[in-house]
Amino acid sequence: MDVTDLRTVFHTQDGVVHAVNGISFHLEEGELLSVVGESGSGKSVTMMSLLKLLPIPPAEIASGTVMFDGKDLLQMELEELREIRGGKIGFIFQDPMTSLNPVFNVGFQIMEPLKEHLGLSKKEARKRAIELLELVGIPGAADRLDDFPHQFSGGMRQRVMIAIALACDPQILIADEPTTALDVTIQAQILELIKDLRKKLGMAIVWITHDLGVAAGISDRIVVMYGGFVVEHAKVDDLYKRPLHPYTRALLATLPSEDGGEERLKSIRGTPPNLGAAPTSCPFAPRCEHAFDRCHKENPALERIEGVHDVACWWDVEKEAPRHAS
Amino acid sequence: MRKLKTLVLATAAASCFAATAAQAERGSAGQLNIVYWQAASILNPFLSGGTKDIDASSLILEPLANYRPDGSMDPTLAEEIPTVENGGVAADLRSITWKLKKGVTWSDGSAFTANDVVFSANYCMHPEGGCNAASNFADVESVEALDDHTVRVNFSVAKPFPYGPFVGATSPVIQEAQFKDCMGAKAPECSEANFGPIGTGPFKVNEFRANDVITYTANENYRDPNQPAFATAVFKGGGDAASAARSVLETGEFDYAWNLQVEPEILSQMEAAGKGKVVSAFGTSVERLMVQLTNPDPALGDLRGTVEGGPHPFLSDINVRKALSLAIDRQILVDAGYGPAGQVTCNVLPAPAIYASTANDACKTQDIDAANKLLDDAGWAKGGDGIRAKDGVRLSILYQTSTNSVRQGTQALIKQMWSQIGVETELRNIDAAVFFGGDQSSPDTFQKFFADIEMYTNNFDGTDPEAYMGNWVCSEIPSPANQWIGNNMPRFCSEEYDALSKEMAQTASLEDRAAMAKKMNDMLMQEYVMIPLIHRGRVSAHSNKLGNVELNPWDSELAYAEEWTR
Amino acid sequence: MPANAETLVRAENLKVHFPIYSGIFRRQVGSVKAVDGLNFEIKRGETLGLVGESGCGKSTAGRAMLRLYELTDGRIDFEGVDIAGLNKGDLRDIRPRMQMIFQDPQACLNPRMTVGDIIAEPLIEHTKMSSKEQREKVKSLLESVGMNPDFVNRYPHEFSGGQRQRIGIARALALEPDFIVCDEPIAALDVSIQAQVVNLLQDIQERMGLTYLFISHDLSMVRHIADRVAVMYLGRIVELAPKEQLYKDPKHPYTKALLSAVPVPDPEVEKTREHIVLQGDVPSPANPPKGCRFSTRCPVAKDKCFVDDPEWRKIGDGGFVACHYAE
Amino acid sequence: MLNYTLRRLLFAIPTLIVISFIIFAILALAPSDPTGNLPLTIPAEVREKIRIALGLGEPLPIRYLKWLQQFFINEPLHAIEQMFGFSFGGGEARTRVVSFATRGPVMDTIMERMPQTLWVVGLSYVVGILIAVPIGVISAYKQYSWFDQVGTFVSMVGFSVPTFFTGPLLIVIFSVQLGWFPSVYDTTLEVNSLGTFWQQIKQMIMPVTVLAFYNAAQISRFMRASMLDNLSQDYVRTARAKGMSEKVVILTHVLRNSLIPVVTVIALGIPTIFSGAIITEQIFRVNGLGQLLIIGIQGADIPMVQTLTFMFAVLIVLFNLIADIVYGLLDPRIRYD
Amino acid sequence: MTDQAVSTADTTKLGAQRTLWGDVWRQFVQHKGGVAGTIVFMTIVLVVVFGPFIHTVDPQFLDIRNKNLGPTFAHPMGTDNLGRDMFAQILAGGRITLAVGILAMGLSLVLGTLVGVVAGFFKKLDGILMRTTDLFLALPLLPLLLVIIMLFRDPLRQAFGPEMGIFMLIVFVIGITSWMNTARIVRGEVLALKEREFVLAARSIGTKSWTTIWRHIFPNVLSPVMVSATLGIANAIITESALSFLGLGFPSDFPTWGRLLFDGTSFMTVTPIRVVWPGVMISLVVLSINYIGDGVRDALDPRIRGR
Repeated sequence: MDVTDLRTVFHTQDGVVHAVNGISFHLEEGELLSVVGESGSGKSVTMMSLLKLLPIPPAEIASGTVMFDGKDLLQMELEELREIRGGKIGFIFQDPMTSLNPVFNVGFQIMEPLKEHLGLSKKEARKRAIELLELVGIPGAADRLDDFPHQFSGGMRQRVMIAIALACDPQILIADEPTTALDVTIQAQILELIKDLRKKLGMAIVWITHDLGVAAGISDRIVVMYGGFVVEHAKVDDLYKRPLHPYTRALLATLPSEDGGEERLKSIRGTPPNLGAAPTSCPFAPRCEHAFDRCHKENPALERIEGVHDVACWWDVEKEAPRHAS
Repeated sequence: MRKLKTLVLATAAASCFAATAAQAERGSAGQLNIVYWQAASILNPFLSGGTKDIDASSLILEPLANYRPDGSMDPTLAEEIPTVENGGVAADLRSITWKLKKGVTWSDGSAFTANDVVFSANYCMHPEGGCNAASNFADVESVEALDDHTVRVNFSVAKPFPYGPFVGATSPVIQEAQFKDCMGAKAPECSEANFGPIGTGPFKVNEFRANDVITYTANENYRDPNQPAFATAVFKGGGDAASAARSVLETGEFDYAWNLQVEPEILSQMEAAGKGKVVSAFGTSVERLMVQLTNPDPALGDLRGTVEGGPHPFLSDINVRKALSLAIDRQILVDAGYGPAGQVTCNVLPAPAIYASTANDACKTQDIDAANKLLDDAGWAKGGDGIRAKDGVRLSILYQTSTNSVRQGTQALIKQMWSQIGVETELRNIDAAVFFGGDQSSPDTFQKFFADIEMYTNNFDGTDPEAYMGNWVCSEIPSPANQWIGNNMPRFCSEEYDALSKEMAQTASLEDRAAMAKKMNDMLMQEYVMIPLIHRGRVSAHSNKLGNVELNPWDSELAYAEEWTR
Repeated sequence: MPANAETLVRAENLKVHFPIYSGIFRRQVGSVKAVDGLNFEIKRGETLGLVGESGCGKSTAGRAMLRLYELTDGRIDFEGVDIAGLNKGDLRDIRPRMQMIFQDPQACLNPRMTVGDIIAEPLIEHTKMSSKEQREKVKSLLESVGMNPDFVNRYPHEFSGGQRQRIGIARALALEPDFIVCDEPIAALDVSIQAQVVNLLQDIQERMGLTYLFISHDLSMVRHIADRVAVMYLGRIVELAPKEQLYKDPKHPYTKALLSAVPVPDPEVEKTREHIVLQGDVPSPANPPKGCRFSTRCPVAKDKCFVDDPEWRKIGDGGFVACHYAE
Repeated sequence: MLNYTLRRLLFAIPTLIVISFIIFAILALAPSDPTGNLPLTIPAEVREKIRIALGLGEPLPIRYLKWLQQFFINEPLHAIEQMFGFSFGGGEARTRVVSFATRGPVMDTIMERMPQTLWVVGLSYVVGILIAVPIGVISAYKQYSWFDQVGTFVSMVGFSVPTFFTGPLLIVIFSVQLGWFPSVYDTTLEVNSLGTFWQQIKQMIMPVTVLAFYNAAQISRFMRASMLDNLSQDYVRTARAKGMSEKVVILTHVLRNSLIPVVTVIALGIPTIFSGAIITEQIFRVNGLGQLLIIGIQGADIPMVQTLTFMFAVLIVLFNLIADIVYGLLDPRIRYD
Repeated sequence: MTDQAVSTADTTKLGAQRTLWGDVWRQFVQHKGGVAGTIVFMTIVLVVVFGPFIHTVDPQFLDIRNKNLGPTFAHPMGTDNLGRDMFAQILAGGRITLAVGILAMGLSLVLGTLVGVVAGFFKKLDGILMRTTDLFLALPLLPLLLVIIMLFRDPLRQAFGPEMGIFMLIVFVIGITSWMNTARIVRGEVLALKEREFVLAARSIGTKSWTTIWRHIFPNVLSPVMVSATLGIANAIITESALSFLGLGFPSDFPTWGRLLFDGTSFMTVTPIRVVWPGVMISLVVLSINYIGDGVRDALDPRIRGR
C-alpha cells in the first residue's frame, strides 16, 4: 500500500480543522509499521481516511492517493471499496467495548464479513468463526460464539475484534490503538497474540499507538506524527537509538528513566497544536527548544537523511546546527 | 318565523303523501336508521329517565295511551281514553278504569293481559326499585285487574288529572313473565330483560349494545299486520348533535336524527344539501332565568341561599328584576342560538294553548330606556365604572348555567344587554351532571343556587300543568332542612299562590284549571321571580325519503314509528 | 523523604464492600469486595504509590481513605484520629486537611462553573474570606500551578487536558491540605503532558511538604514519583516495599508479572526481554477465589495456594508481601 | 429476570391498591351525581330513591370495600365460570360491578366495546408505527435533508392539530363532499364477505387516519432521535470497516439498537389503545372504550368510570413492567436481578 | 482519545472571552429551524401582546347583526356566530393561551426538576418519589382534572377573582399532571451526574448536599430541562385546548385558541375562515417552539456542537 499526500480536513463551526496535512507513507508486505503520536496528531484520522471511514461531512478528504493492489482506494466506487474493507484490509479499533455492536452475539458479528466477502454459507461461516476464535486464543470458542460482547472481558473483547478483522485473511491489518484501553498484563497478552499471528498469517500491520514502549516491542518501522504531519520515519532500532526530530527526542526523554531516578522528568512545554489554520510553519516550533527563525516561517518537508530514516526538521540535532544553511 | 311556517307546511305535505304509502306491506321498506347523539344505555324506561332510553324502548314497549303530536291523548293498548264522561274516571276522581284492547300479544306470542298492567305498576312502585317513573304513580293506592282486559287504578286522593300511570312512553307496560323475578332491589340484576324487553310494540330487539347501538327487527306478532313498514331498525347513538344532523341532512346515512341542538345557521346550511329536512315542534319547555331572592353570599356560611339567610341584597328589589327582564332582547337570543327550535316567550307556562297567558307579552320587545328609567327611579345610580349601585350595593350578578355552547352564547348576549343598563355580570357554567345532580356536597347544584341568576330549561310531562305549577309553592323551597330538595329555585313564597295551587288540585273542569294555571303563571311573571326567555321546541331532522313522520313534542318522538314509511 | 518521619495516615484492615441485592425481596446475597482488608501507613511528606490493574480496588481504596465511601470495616487514622468513626460535622472540619486529585480532568470540573468559581469553592465552604480575598487567593493558586491568573473567568472546556488537571490541582491546594490522594492524575493525559503534571506534583510536594497517596496503573511513573509502592490485586495489597526493592527485586509473582508486562521503549531490550504473560482474566471481586487470590493466574501456584490465604508478612528491608512462597 | 419480574409484580400490588383507593375516593368526592342527567320532570323524592337504589346511600368505606370485592373476587370468578362453564359455590349471591346507567354489569359492556377499540385505535397505532419507523430512520440518516425537514414539519403539524379538528375536516371532505366513506362507524357490521370487508375498510379509513397521523408524529420523533444517537456510535464504524453495505449497517446494526428505546416507548403507549381515543371515537361514533369513559364521566356513572380508570391503571402498571422486560430482552446488556 | 483533533479546536481563541452559553447561542444561531422558530414565536408574542393596543375592538362585544362575516376591513378575520370580532378574539385568546402554556410549563418543570433532582440525589427518597411518579403516571387524569376543578374553583374564584382564579387553576392542573416525564429524565441525568468526579470533588471538600445540588447538579441538568421546557409549552397549549373540548376550561366568554378552534369546528362549512385562524396559530406556535427545542437540543449536544 502506498499513500501519498493525503490531506483530510473537518468542516466545523469554528472553521476548517486541518487534521491530516499531506501525509505519505508506504507499507510493505508482511511488515509491521507503527504510527506513533499524541492525541490530535492525526494518526487515527489518517487511517480512517484510507478507507473513507470518516463521516462525510464534516470530514473531507481534500487530496491524496492511496494505492492498493494497483488501484486508488480514494477514487473507488463505494461498492468496490466495501470489498476491500474487511476483505483485504482489516480494522481493529481502540475501544473494544463500544466498537462491537452490543445487541448481536459475537458469532453473528464474526460471521457477517465471512458471508459478505467470502460468500460462505451459514454453516461454513460458523465453522470458520470458531476457528478464528480459537486462533485468537479464546477458550471454549464454540460455546462463546453465542455470547454477547458484554459477557466478555476487555481483553477477550479485543480478541474478538481481532478475529473479526482477520476473518477474511486480509493482506493488511490496521490496528488503531488496540491496547490503549487495556491493562498492562492484558496488553502483554494481546501483544503476544499479535506477534504470534504475524508469524502464522504473515499479513502487513499498521499499528497506531501513543506508547513508545509498545511500538518498540513489535514494530519493524515507525512513523512519528505531530500536528497532522509525519515528522520522522525510521526503522525501529534507528529511531530509538538515534532520534533525529526534536519532538521524538523530547518524547523519549519524557519517559521516566528505568532506574526511577530522583531527577525531574523532562517535559515538553506548551500544549499540542490546534489545527484550525492551514499550517505555514513547523507545527512543533512553539514547543521546540531548538526552534529558530526559519521554523516559524517555513514548514520543513520530510527528507531522507540516510537509509530508511526521514525527518522533517530545519535543525540537525546531532550537529546542533540548522540542517540547511538558508 | 316565515321559515318555520314553510317547515310546518312541508311537514303537512309530507304526511299527506305518506297517508297513501302507509298501506304498504310490513317490512317492505327495508331498514329504518335512527341516530340519537346520546346513546341508549338501557331499554327499561322504569330504570332510566333518559329521553334516549325511553325513546329507544318506545319502539318495543307501549303504554295504554300515547300523546299524539298535537297533544291529544290516543289509546294505544287501551280501547279508549277513560274520562268522567264515559265513566272511565270515577266521579270522585279517585279511580280510573282502563279497558284493554283484546287480541294483543307480546312479541313472544303470549297474550297481553291486565295482569301485565298490574305487574308493571307494582314493579315501578316497589320501594327499593328506584323507578324513574315513580312520579307517574304518585298517590296511586293500588292497581287491580278487574278481569283479563280491565284494570282499575285507585288513588289515595282526588286526581283531577288521572293520566299519570300508563300514559306516555315513560310508563309503559312490561311483561310480567319476563320481569317477575326482577322486582325491587333485584331490578338491576336482570340485564337480559333490561336490555331486551319483550313488548307489544312494532319492533323487537335484535341486538342491544349499551351506550352504542340497538338493532331491531319488526315484531311479527304486531297487532296491525301491515305495520311496521320497516323490516329492521337501527338506533345508533353517540357523537354530537351537529354530526347527527349531518348524517341525515348531508350524507343521508340516517333517516331520523333527534334533538338537534345546533346553531341555526349550521342546520340551514346542512338542509340546503337537499337530502332531508329539519322539523320542529313546541312542547312546554321554557328556557328561563331563575332569580335568587335569598342571599347567596358565601360569608353567610350555612345560611347561604336560604330564606333564613335574609333577602338578596339587590334582587329582592322588584324594580331590578323587572329591569333585567326589560333589558333582554329575546328575539336576538332566538336568532343566535335556537333558530327554528325557539320562540320568544313571556310565560313560564307557554303551552298547551289553553293554558298560555297573553298578559305578559310586553316583554317580547326589549326596552332599554324603560329599564334604565326604572332603575334610576328606584335609586340605583350609575357609578364611575358604569355600574349601578345603591347604598354601596353594586348591581353585580353571578350568572350560572350548565355547560352547553348555546347556553354560553345566550349568557354572553345577556351579559352584554345588561351592561347597557349598568349591570355587571360574571358568567359561570357548570357540568350538567353536577349542576342538575343532587350531590349534597357540591356547591354547584341548581338547587343550592349559590349565584344570583341561573338559567336552565324546565317543562312537564304530558299536557297537565298542575304538578308543574306546584313547583313554586313555599314548601318547595330548597333548604338544608329538606336536603336542598325542592323545585322552587327563586325561593318565591306567596300565600295567594299556595292557595291557588291547592285549589287547582281539587278542580276537575278543564276551563277552570286553565284559568287558574294562567293566573299562577301571571303571578310569577309579574313578580319577575322567573324571567322566561325562549319557548324551546324540539328540533329533529328526517330524511326526505321518510314518510308519515310528524315530530311529537308531547311523547316519545318514536311513539308512532309504526306508522312511518319510506 | 524525611527518614524517620511520623506516620500521618494509617489504614488498618480497611474494607469496602458493596452489597449485591438479589431475589424477589432484594435480600443481600453477597457483596463486591472492592477493598478487602488493606493495611498500610503513610509517613508525613512521603509518597506512597498504589498500583494495580483496573478493577483491583485501588480507586475505591483511595476514595475510602477520604471517607468518600463508608467503610465496611477497619479504621483510618489521620494523625491518630479515626476518621471512619467521625460524625458529619467533625468530618467536615477535617476535610480541608485531606484533598483529592481526580483522574479525568474533563469530568472533575463542573462545566457550568468558571475556573475561578471552581477553585474558590473550597474557600467558600471552609473559610470566611471576603470575595476579594478569594479572588486573590485563586489567582495566586493559579500561578502556583503554572497557569495564567487571568484565566479565572474562563470555563473548563476552553482548556486542554493538562491545563484542566492543573486547575484540579489548584482546587485541591486551595485549603492547604496535608494529605492528597492522587487518583490516576495522569492516566488521561498525553505522554508529553504527563511529565509536566508529574513535575508539578513533585514541586508542590517539596514546597508545601505534602503527603501523597499516588494511585496509578502506570508502573514507570509510580517508580519515578513514589517513595514506597504498594501493589494491589483483587481488593488486597499483595506487596508493599520501598520502590528500589520492589522494582529491582519483586517478591510476589504478580508484581513480577506486572513489571515484566510493561513495555520498554527500547527495541533491543524488548527483543531480549522475557515476558511473563499471565493467562486469563482477573476473577470477579464479588466471588474471589479461595486461598490466595492470585492463585487462579499464578504461574507458580502450588496446592497450598488454592486453600490457604497467605499471610501479610514482612519481608526484606521494610517490605511486606502476601505470598506463601515469596522469599 | 424471573426474579425481577416477580419482584415488580409484587410491588405492583400495593401500588394498585393505593391507586384503586385514590380513584375511588376521587370519584366519590367528585360533585357529580348520576341523577343529574335525568329530566327535571322527575321529582326530587324519586331521585333520592333512585340514588339509594344505586347504593349511594352507604358510607364511602363500605362502598369501597364492596367494590374491591366485586372487582377483585366476583368479576374474576365470573370470568372463569364463563370461560370454563363450571360454577363455584354461591354464584347467585355474587354481585358484579354494575353500571348506574345501564344497570348491567360493567365488564360485559367493556368486553363488548373491546373489539372496535382494538380494531380502530389499535390499528391506528400499528399504522402509526409502520409510518413512523421508516420516516424516523430516513430522517435521521439524512439529517437536515429536505426529507427530514418535511417530515419534521408534517409531524409537528400532526402533533399540534387536535383531532377534534381533523376528524370533522375529514368527514366534511370525504363523507359530505366526496361521499367516499361513511361518517358514522357501524359497530354491528360483521365481516363475512368481501363486500362487508370492503365496507369495514371504508369505515375504518378516516378514524384510523386521524389517529395514525397523531401517533406517527410522536413515534417518528423518537425514532429519529434514537437513530441519531446510534449513528454516531463506534460499532457503526466497525460495521463499515467490515465492509458491510450501508443497507446492512443502517437496517441491521443501527436500526436494531435504535429500536430498543422506541419499542419501550411503544409498549408504554399500548395502554392508551385500551383507554381509547376519546375525541376521535366521539367524532366518528366508533363507540369504543374512550366513548364509554366519557359518557360515564358525563353521566356520573361512577362504577363504570371507576372500573375503566382502574383497568387503565392496571394496564399502565403492567405495560410499564412489560416495557422494562422488553428492554431487557432486546438489550442483552441489561439483566435485571 | 485519538480522534480528538476536533475538540482541540476549542482552545482556538484563548484570547477572547467565551462562555458555555455563548457557545450554545452561537450554535443555536446556526440552526436555521431554531432561528426561524424563534422569529415566528417572538412575532406571535409581540402581536398578541401589543396587538390589542392597535386593534382595539372588544373581543367580547357581540354584534349579532354582523355575525358569520368573512374578513372585512373592520373585522380582518371576520366574526363568529354571535358577531364577535375574530381578530380581537385571536389576540385575546393568544394572550391567555401563551400565558397558560408558559406558566404551566414552568410549574411542571419546577415540580419535575425538584422531584427528579431529589430522587436522583438522595437515595433514600428515590424509591418513594419514583413510586409517586409512577402513581401519577398511572392515575387516570380526566376524572382527576374534573375533581380538582370542581373542588378548587370556588375558593380560588373568591381569592383571585373569576378569571385569575380559573387561570391559576388551569395552569395548576396542567402543571400537576405533566411533570412526571421531566422528573424521570432529570432523575436519570442526576444519577449519572452524581457519579461524575466533580460531584465527588465537592464531597471531598465537604460541601453540603443542598449546596452541591444547587451548585453542581442543578446547572448541569438544565439542558434536558430546557428541551422539556420547549416541548412543555406545546403540550400545555394542546392540553388546554383538550380541556376546552371537555368543557373544563375557561369560562365561555374567555377565549383561548383551543376553545376558538373547537367552537369554530362546527362552523367549518359556514365560515371556514373561523377554524383556520386558531388552527394556524396553534400549529405555528407548536411548530415554532418545537423547532426552537430542536435548535436548543442540537446546540446543547456536545457531539453536534463540535462540528
